Amino acid sequence: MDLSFTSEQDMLRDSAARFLANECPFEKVKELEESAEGYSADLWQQVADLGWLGMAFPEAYGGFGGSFMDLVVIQEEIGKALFPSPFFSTVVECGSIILEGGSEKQKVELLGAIAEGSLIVSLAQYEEEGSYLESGIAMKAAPLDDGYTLSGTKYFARDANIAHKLIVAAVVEGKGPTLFLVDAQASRVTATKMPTIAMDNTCVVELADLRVSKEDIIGPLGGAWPILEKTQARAAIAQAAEMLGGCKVCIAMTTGYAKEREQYGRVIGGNQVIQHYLVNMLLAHDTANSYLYQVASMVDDGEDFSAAASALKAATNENYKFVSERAVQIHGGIGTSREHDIALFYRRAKSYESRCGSTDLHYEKVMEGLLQEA
Amino acid sequence: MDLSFTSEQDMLRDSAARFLANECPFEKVKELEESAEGYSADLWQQVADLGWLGMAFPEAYGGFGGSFMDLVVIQEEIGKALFPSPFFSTVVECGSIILEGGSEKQKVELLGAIAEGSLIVSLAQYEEEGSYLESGIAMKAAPLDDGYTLSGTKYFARDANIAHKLIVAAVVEGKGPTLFLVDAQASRVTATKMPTIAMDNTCVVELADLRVSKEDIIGPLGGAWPILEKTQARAAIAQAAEMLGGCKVCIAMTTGYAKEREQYGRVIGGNQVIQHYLVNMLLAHDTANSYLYQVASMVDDGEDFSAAASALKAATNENYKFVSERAVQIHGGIGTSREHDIALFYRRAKSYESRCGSTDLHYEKVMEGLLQEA
Amino acid sequence: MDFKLTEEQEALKKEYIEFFEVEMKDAPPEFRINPSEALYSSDECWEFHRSMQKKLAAKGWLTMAWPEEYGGRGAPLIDQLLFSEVHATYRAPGIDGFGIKMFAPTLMQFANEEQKKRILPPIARGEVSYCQGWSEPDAGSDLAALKTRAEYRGGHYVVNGQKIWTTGAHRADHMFLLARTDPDQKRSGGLSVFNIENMKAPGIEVRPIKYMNGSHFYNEVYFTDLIVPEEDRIGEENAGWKSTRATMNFERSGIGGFISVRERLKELIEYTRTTKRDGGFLIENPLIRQKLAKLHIDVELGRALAYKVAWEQEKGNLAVSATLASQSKVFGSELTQRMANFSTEFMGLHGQLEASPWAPLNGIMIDAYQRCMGGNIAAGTSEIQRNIIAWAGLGLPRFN
Amino acid sequence: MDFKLTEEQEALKKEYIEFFEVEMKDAPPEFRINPSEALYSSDECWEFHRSMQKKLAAKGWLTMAWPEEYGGRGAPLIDQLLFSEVHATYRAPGIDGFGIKMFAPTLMQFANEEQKKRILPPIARGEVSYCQGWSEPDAGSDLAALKTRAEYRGGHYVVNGQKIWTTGAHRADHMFLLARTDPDQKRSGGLSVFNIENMKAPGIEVRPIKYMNGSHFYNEVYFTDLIVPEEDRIGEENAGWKSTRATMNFERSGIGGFISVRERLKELIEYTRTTKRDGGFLIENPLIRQKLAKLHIDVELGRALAYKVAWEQEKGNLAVSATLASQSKVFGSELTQRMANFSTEFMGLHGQLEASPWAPLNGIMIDAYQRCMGGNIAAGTSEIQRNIIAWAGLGLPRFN
Repeated sequence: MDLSFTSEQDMLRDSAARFLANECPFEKVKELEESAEGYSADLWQQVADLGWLGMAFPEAYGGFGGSFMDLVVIQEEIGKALFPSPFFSTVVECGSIILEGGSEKQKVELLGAIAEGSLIVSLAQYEEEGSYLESGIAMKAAPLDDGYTLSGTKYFARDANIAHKLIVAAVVEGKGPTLFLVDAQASRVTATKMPTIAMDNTCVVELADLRVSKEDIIGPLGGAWPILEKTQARAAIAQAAEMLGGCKVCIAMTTGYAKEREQYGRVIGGNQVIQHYLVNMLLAHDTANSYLYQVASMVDDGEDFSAAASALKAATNENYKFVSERAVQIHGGIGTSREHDIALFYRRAKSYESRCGSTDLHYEKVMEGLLQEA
Repeated sequence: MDLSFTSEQDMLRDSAARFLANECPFEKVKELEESAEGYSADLWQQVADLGWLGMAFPEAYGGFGGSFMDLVVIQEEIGKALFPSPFFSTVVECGSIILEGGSEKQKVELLGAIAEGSLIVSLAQYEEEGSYLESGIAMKAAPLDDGYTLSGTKYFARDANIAHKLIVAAVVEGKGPTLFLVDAQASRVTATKMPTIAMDNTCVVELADLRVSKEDIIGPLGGAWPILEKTQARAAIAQAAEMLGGCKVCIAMTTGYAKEREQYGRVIGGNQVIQHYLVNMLLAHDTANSYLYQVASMVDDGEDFSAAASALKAATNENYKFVSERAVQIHGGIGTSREHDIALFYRRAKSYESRCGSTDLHYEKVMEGLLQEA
Repeated sequence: MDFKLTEEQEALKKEYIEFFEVEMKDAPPEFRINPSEALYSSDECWEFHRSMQKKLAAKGWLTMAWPEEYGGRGAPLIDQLLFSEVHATYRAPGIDGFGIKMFAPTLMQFANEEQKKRILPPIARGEVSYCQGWSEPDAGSDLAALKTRAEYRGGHYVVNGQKIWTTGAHRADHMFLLARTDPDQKRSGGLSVFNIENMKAPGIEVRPIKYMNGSHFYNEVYFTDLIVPEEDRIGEENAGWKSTRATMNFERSGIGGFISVRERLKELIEYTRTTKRDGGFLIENPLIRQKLAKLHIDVELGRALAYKVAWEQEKGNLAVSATLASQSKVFGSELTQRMANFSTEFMGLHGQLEASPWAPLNGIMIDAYQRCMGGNIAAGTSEIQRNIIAWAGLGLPRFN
Repeated sequence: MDFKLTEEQEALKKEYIEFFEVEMKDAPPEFRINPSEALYSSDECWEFHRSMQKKLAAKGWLTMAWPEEYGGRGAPLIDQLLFSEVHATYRAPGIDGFGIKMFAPTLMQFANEEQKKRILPPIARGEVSYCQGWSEPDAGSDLAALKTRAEYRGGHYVVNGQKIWTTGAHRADHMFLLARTDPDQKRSGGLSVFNIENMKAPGIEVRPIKYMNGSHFYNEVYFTDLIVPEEDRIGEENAGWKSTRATMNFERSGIGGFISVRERLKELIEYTRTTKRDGGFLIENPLIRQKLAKLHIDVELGRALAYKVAWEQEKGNLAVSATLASQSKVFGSELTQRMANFSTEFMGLHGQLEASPWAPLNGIMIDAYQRCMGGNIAAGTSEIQRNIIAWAGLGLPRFN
């Protein structure tokens, strides 16, 4: 047992933190939030050059063969800086899907392009109802001589507005949900941003008789669900890492503010109630963060991590909301303003809780895991 | 609209408070908790003489024709003093059942005897599973020429060990659950105390081929449920009153302690965290207490109070637990000892939450009420 | 105890309902999201608010609980409460709370006759709109630390300094200002209250502060050599803290907040009854049912408390009602927060959506998720309210 | 990061499991309810505990993390943690925490050679049992306010005063006592630590304190002219506060508490799978399922934190591990409380039943509902722990 990071991971963390602090301060975050693109192509290329995008892909596919824990380190730093980018959609979600389900050819072509920074991919899974389940995938893939046509609307597709490719989940009659790789910039694809509390690139995507060739199917026909289930569990862990990074900064910023802001002739951090709020925030972070590393290790060790990923995400959903909410409260009026940075975390926390499955769904998965054990 | 008590109610409250403070201090409460009888026959006669037992019965049946609000006032004071007595089982539960479902003859005989203090009655409704529902009543009443025989076991019958009569719910084939008035001291009835956290007279009752004549049926054949449902909703309000009385004393005792107990050279009540605990306790009490009077008025005004009774009881379950728990916590070590009085409330709060339906059941009834409205 | 309405009250309530039923038909849709702040957000909303204000004044409802001598009709606070309930049910604007509920009672108690005659009638007629010049960057919870200076120069004062979190300053005609008239007196000594006659006067600059979601109701207000005539000082010089503390305690039953939650809860229940996910309606989910039930119960509890606040105030138990009002404020704002958090959670992916064709209930709940933080902080943070309850209500000692 | 056990650790763990599997078969049933307190409750339990203590010593497990020179084997704290996990899983007694985890490390750091040689070996051999003479009626959270007086009379001290909340004083052979040796020094100055050789000595009177549920593990201890030889003073005279503060920080990962909750949770789940109410098994109820899931998650989170505590301590980051240990203590005791409250709630009418034929899980949960309050209060209340975390961990200022 060794609960320390490797020195490589320490370096990775330091360099990521430094890069984001310099290149993407909170001013820049707000500017990007308010832009139509919602990300900076320039910064995206820079993080590609830093090796983040291919970090966790095998070397054979243009990556650096890093561990899942490495990805977790990057995600924590992204979460601390609130870096607006398609990292989660492209690397964490779609990268994993391609790695899990893609053909050799797809892996070589797509993962390499992702790692280079030249390919942004968006997952178009959800439909109008917002179901997280397999049964929520209802869009039909109509068979054609050498492929399929896709028609309909997908919802909550992240970064579809800036993506080069989409991975669309659609049902092949008699087979079931299947993953299709499509050109996001085709004329028959329209992505429209939905206004979310996170001010991010969450999109509605309309597909109008879009043709897909058989070669652009990822994984087996009807094989979408096992791939999505496994990669979404991984993504949930990575998302939790991002959220816990956010918690950490909320605590640091708020502790700092509480040590400086004076009312009634002394700093507000001298008030016992403020102290206990901060302690409860710390507890929320430190417990979940300790567990994060344990769960991330399960991924790297090849253990079954699905119930643990759900446990982590459910706890983190609650904890990030709690921590960011108290952070705003302790900041008082200034914390509620757009000018200040702390509410950025508060708004993200609410949005992120719905990613990779709802809290209730994760609780249920935890329970199912427990009952299987028992 | 008039949110003040009548002067008669103020007098009733003062006299009840004085009586209980003098005759049943917490020392006496602990002594009674530890006794086999769990009550004082002497005090019981005294409260009969004070008019508490017949307070809310019509004058025609030997009562004083008081309002439900009068009963609430007494219950609050009982809750403050933790007065161990069969008041709830005999007056609140069984008295209401007789009033609601009894024949003229039963009302005259039984309510008069209750009011005089000569009759203690226990409700034997629950069975092994502890279900609160109609379907939880499974004991069979086997027909006999001029009556029925009852056999089986009832659980959680309060004060059955000291009762003169039991009201037993049992199923008449083809008719459904029916209420039977039986002699609790018959040789075929055995009541055994179950050890509860409240150290009260909760009993298991065994009935062995007990004969009941038709005249001792309360209400129609198969008519137990409407009677029980309505009287249990009333009882839930009265129980909430008792619990809120307990909350009030917890807050007063704990505030007093916090003003006196010194640590680190000053009273612990000067600590902001202790202050906010006490404020949250006060909030829990004051909100529910305001609502209590509103709901009690609904009973007196003849409005449909069933969903409101559930709302009140659910909130009070949570609030009494919260208040009594924080009360012990603020008292620290001494609060956890049997010698001190504050944990008496903590133990009652847990026991009382299961009375007249569980919290979850009440939430569900509230929701059903809302959906009927909508 | 009697919770029933009198026949007169029932009739009044019916009249209120009929009025708002008609008048709110054409209200700008923003009022459905958050009426108390929508009025400041667009010219259209502001105009609607102003016209509603005049209509309410014409009906005599704006100031019904005021004494008759000041243009009210001395109605019991319970009647006022009934009006507030109906008003909140319809999410109507038209109440300038700063003027009617805060400044006017202060004037009645502390102003001289000339001031009462001059300042109160336009408020009663619904012709003017006030903002509250209290908080400063370094004087938030600790209001008495404020620094804005009003220097006496014979016949008038010269005001310099900065206010912040001034809701509606960009719309208001007037401000009631708390400023330091004696710089040698620290904290609550040396403060005075002023009626600022014209918010557009030279010497006043209003700068917007955007809320976290980008909307504009807060402002910074800068004073540079603003001239305020001596006759606009309310009460004695340097005695402003006393009247300010009284201002804090007027009409704070909080009933509007509870009614607002109740109305949103109705919409939420309707949403769960009509929204399907994974083969069933949301309302069939026991986890959702229970949480909705809990919210409903809290609304009922809060409403009962709000009635008690008004009742105690009516009976003249002002110390009791002030403490209860703090309880009502804390309970109400935290209830709003629970509702907003829970509802945007069970909406799943849709819960994050702001007002748009895809957003459930047009984004009311995600709006509330953001606005509720202002509710926990403005007009005394939940922490300050709890301190006040502990000190004034429970008699616990105050240490520094 | 690597959470996997080494082969040696896996083997050790297996050995622990095999041992307890056999040894706990005949344990008195009280240990299933609350092992850490059951040992004090009856002669039978106490005997079982003492015999287990010797067996663990014989195995070398009692003091595995002690340095070799004092009879330990210098095992890493993570190994100790593994042992504690298995030990807690079986709800086994046999660990005299006061002696092994608190007093012994203090001795190693502050005692002289003679004392170490004399006092440590019987502890390591599992032959003795300690109690902790710290709290007093007026010195609970504020330990430094203690008044028990140890007066030097040349060669020995004479002790007078009273201790309270002394767990197991009625069973223990010895006590480590904190007493005031210099009455002129206030608070933490002027205190010294003593090894009390014989709890049955004249001059010591132990009186039981009944817990709220009537059980007996707390005591009051009265000292009347108790003679304590000078050679039983540990460390410098009047320097006892320093070693006491160190004592507070030894081995507080809290792993045992989390394992205890985990095991109870397993039983609870089994209970819900096999208990029918209203036509279905309790486990089919979504409200119960979700709450069980939450408890499980908190166990996992707490366990991960406990590992981190041990790891930081092992790495010598004692300040960090001390703060984390306070976090672990708070999180663990409050988790126990949530479990006890929730489980006795969903048990319905049965939830109120104490150990009896009718009680679910023989009343473990209603017992826990009462004992958990002790957990929130003993060894530093949750409030004191949070203060410590705020001051030491977050660097927030301490005002009085």
